[in-house]
Amino acid sequence: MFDDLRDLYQEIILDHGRKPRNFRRLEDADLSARGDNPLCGDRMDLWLKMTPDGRIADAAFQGRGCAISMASASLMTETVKGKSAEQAKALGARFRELAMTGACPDCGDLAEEMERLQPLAGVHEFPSRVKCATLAWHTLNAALEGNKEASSE
Amino acid sequence: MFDDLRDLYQEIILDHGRKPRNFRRLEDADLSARGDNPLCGDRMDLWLKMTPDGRIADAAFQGRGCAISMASASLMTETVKGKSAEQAKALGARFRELAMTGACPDCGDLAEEMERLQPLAGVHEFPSRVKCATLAWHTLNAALEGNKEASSE
Amino acid sequence: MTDGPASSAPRLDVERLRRDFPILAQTVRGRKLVFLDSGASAQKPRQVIEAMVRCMEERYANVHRGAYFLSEAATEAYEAARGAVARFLNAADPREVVFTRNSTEAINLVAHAWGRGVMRPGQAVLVSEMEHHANLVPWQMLRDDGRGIALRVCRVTDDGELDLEDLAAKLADGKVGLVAVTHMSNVLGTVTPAERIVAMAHAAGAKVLLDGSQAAVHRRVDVQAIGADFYCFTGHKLYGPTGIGVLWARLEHLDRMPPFLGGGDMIASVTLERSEWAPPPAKFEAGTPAIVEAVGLHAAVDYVTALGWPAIEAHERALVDRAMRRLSGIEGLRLLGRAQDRGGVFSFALDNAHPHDLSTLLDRAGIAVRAGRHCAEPLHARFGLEGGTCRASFGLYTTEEEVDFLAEALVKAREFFG
Amino acid sequence: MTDGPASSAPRLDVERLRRDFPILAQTVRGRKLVFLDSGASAQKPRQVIEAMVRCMEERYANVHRGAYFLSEAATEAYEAARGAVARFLNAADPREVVFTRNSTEAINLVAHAWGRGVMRPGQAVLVSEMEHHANLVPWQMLRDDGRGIALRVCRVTDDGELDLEDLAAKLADGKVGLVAVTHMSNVLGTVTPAERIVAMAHAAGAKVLLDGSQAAVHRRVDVQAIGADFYCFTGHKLYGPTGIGVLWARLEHLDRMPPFLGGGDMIASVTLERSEWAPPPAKFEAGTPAIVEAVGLHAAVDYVTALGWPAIEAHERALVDRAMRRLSGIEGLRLLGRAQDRGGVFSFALDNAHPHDLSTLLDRAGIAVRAGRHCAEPLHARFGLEGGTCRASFGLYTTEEEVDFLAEALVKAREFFG
Ligand SMILES: Cc1ncc(COP(=O)(O)O)c(C=O)c1O
Ligand SMILES: Cc1ncc(COP(=O)(O)O)c(C=O)c1O
Repeated sequence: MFDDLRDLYQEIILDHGRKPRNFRRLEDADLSARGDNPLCGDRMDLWLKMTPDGRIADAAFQGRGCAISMASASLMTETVKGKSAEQAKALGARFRELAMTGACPDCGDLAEEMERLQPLAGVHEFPSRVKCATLAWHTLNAALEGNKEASSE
Repeated sequence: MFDDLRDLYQEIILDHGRKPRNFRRLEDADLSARGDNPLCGDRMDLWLKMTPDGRIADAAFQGRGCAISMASASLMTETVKGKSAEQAKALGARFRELAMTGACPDCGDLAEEMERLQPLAGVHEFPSRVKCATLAWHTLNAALEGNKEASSE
Repeated sequence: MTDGPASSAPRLDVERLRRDFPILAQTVRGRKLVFLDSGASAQKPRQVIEAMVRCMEERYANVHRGAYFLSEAATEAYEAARGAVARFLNAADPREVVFTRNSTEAINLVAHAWGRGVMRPGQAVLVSEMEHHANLVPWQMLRDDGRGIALRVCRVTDDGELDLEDLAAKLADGKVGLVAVTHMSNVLGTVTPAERIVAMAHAAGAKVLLDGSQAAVHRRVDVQAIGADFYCFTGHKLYGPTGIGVLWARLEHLDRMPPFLGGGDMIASVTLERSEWAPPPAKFEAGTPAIVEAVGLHAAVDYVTALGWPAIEAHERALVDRAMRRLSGIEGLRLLGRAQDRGGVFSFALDNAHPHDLSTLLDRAGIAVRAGRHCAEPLHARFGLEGGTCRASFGLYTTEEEVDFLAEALVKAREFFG
Repeated sequence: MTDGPASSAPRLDVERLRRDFPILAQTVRGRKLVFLDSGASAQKPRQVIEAMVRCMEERYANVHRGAYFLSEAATEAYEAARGAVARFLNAADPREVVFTRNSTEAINLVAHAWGRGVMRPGQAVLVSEMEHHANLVPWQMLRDDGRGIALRVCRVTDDGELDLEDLAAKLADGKVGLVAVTHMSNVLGTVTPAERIVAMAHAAGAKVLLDGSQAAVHRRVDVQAIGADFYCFTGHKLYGPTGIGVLWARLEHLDRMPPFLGGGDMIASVTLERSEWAPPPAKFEAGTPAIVEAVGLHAAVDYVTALGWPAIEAHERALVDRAMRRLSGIEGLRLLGRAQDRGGVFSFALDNAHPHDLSTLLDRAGIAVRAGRHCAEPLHARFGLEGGTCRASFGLYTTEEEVDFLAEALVKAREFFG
């Protein structure tokens, strides 16, 4: 009945959805933001610890949401560690393109990272679910820019 | 071009419309009321002088409005003179029926008076104009019942 | 006459009436469409669509304004719709029917014109925990408006019914000026005891507004028998057009209320210095109304009336019984609300799937259900379901097979998420 | 390219486009329909009707709420309509477009959310003598609301133009917070100098709302070029459905304004204690919107855009010139307004016939004109015409023959009333 949904709900998504990585509070965070998707009621808090030279030393989150949003946040926290703010933002821009179109032609320079995010590409077929996948990245942007609130509205 | 409108705009209507009878203020009136048709902007003041035994000794009006409403008020003031309040109200009820349906099957007892009002019967074919014809009678009712305002809305 | 209630009860010919709804014939992502979101908005029968088309192709002009043929015809059609709605609700007078955009605007109208125009400082509005945001937010805005009007909230029992003891307690001090509660919950399916609420409220000196957005679709409503002061519903849920809703209110209330929106058609006279209001309902219908939509709503009301309430209610009871039986048996599924008196709206949560994931899955099977908090966040918080629920809601055209199909899909969905 | 402006100007093929309007083909009381009341409400082309039917037959569900196919499709269509309206007005951002029921509601929204929510005591709203009641009564209600906001009225010249000297004088003390004036008079046809008004108002520290209910039908509107703060129009006059209108406002203004109506879809989160508002435009669209009507308005905007403004404007200029010439020549006919810049709306009075009698007469000839004060009582008082006027207003489908026919009928009508 749901076989064709394995594209969207790949095992890795279900796994990250059920057991999100870096799902904890970072008490000594340098940056943080809260992300909201008012439509779904998804909500997450994101914390970042930065290195002296401006790289992301650690990223963690807590919140509630669907498998897509939890998996996306989980994969994101794994992927951005070690990146500079610029790199993380660039990655976010590419990811949003991937989530909206299913492809990312210009992703050559970030091929490896995008590879890890690829399992979420299937969401582009579900317009109302794209925001679930991008909420974490909106929240990351907000945190990096010193805003306290992000919304995927 | 407009020949078939002679039913509505009979010569007597045009005449009363142009030169309404009893078009004056009654300084020593016993009863009066103002009638309004907000949709058209028609407006009239009606004054009544009563005899000691409760008959209409004199009726007069002033106001502005279309030929139908002026003619109707003019004919009304002529027709109700000498009538008791009850008779005048009964006449008004019959007239409203005439204006709405074009006929008045139960008008036997008031045949003579209705005859004089007959020229206005054509208005029933023009739903949005019926109120022009009945405004004067609404105003008469209001005056007889001691109300100061009437509306044909 | 036949001899027993079972056999004499009229039945809906669902297969046949489904043919009136062109949209239901389609396939979605290769599957037969199973539309179970009528509670959010119902589909439209061709009778409604055709009435709107005829209005625009044959008899359209602005209303109340022209003394020419088309305008007279349009005015007649618009006012005939008002008359039909008045009969539908068994209102005493068509002038008690005010056309609005939807239920939301109807309630806001009351919150402004009655709440700000008639209620006094120190009084309170009493809502319930199971209100749709449409019947909560306008009252919060009134409370926060600095006019000294308080907001009280009646509790809901664990079964999802209005807690009448709490209602009595919150009415006891006589300060409640208006009870504003739903006549049927859009989440729990609960039908509230309208007559009792009205009796209790009136005894305590309060007026009553009933939000009939859901109820008017599922039950015959008689505002006079209920004894309500205000009643509202929304066209698009009653198989009618979008863009039109109804506020019914007793004429004496409408007479007391100042207008809400200002503009054309709601005034008796205007000078630069001041305006005089027209009598109701015109006083509350500023500007060009939703003429074509009123005509469509008339057709919708006629459609439902022609099918007949006994048949509609029997059909719904059968669906509700079926759904209760089938859904209760699914492992790991939590059903919200177990009210005695309920209509065809079911909200539920699976233990291993978020409602959004579940609704995406069901969509793939062609099943349209709604996921979220259904504009009733406080109610979801009340039941500890901040993440929301999925909701299946039934219409005239819903079949028992569709209910079965939903139940099967839910079992498979639980397996999918493992 | 041809060599002169006259021959290169695109032309409307009126005979052909009339076939898009099914209603125009009918006879009225045995005469060919001559519909000259588009200023009150325009007729709908089949493209609009079909778009609405398709929406209801193929792609209907509530918007913004469901994660299933039909709801996604409906949401996409609804938001596409917003995008189309944004392009139509050349708005900087589709989020600046708020859907309302009509112009009247759009102006009331500003009167509440800006007038009561942002303006300060001691400030004034400045309207003009030629406003439609929709742009007068909401400001009177604001003035009478006890908030200390005054109402000023800019004079109209004998030619029916905005008196810009008076405007300057009334702006001079810097107390005017908002200038709310029409972009085109529905009585005089006058097109007001929007850019100049905006420049004068902004220099005096006032924001500007333009009532484009008539203008948006007759001219290409570019809100950015005009520099306005608020702009509104109404769907049914633009060949679109009833039940839908548009408020455009700069995003920064919408951000500052509190919401107007409360309910579903306009909130970010709701608890019993408080609610947080969603960002614009959702903040101003409480409840289920006029979905089908938005889709219809999209089709209307596309229809007008496809015909092209140069052709539409040229057609209108031809009609206006013709009407000016023909109507000015009629003995005993008084034409209201002689503005330099004017659109296809003509109000007039015969010396020997009341406007209602005249319109009944014209109706018999199949000619639909409106009689009364056209929701502009103060303007009629200004010109000493408390009894009202008759108004002929033109649309895309109006022909020069129809203008001629009107002129002939007026001559005969004057004879009739002798
Ligand atoms: C100039 C003007 N403003 C406002 C309106 C009001 O439009 P609506 O009735 O659609 O709200 C109209 C038309 O009636 C108009 O001509
Ligand atoms: C109980 C209830 N009240 C109010 C509403 C609001 O209706 P609308 O969005 O048409 O205003 C709804 C539906 O959304 C509802 O179910």
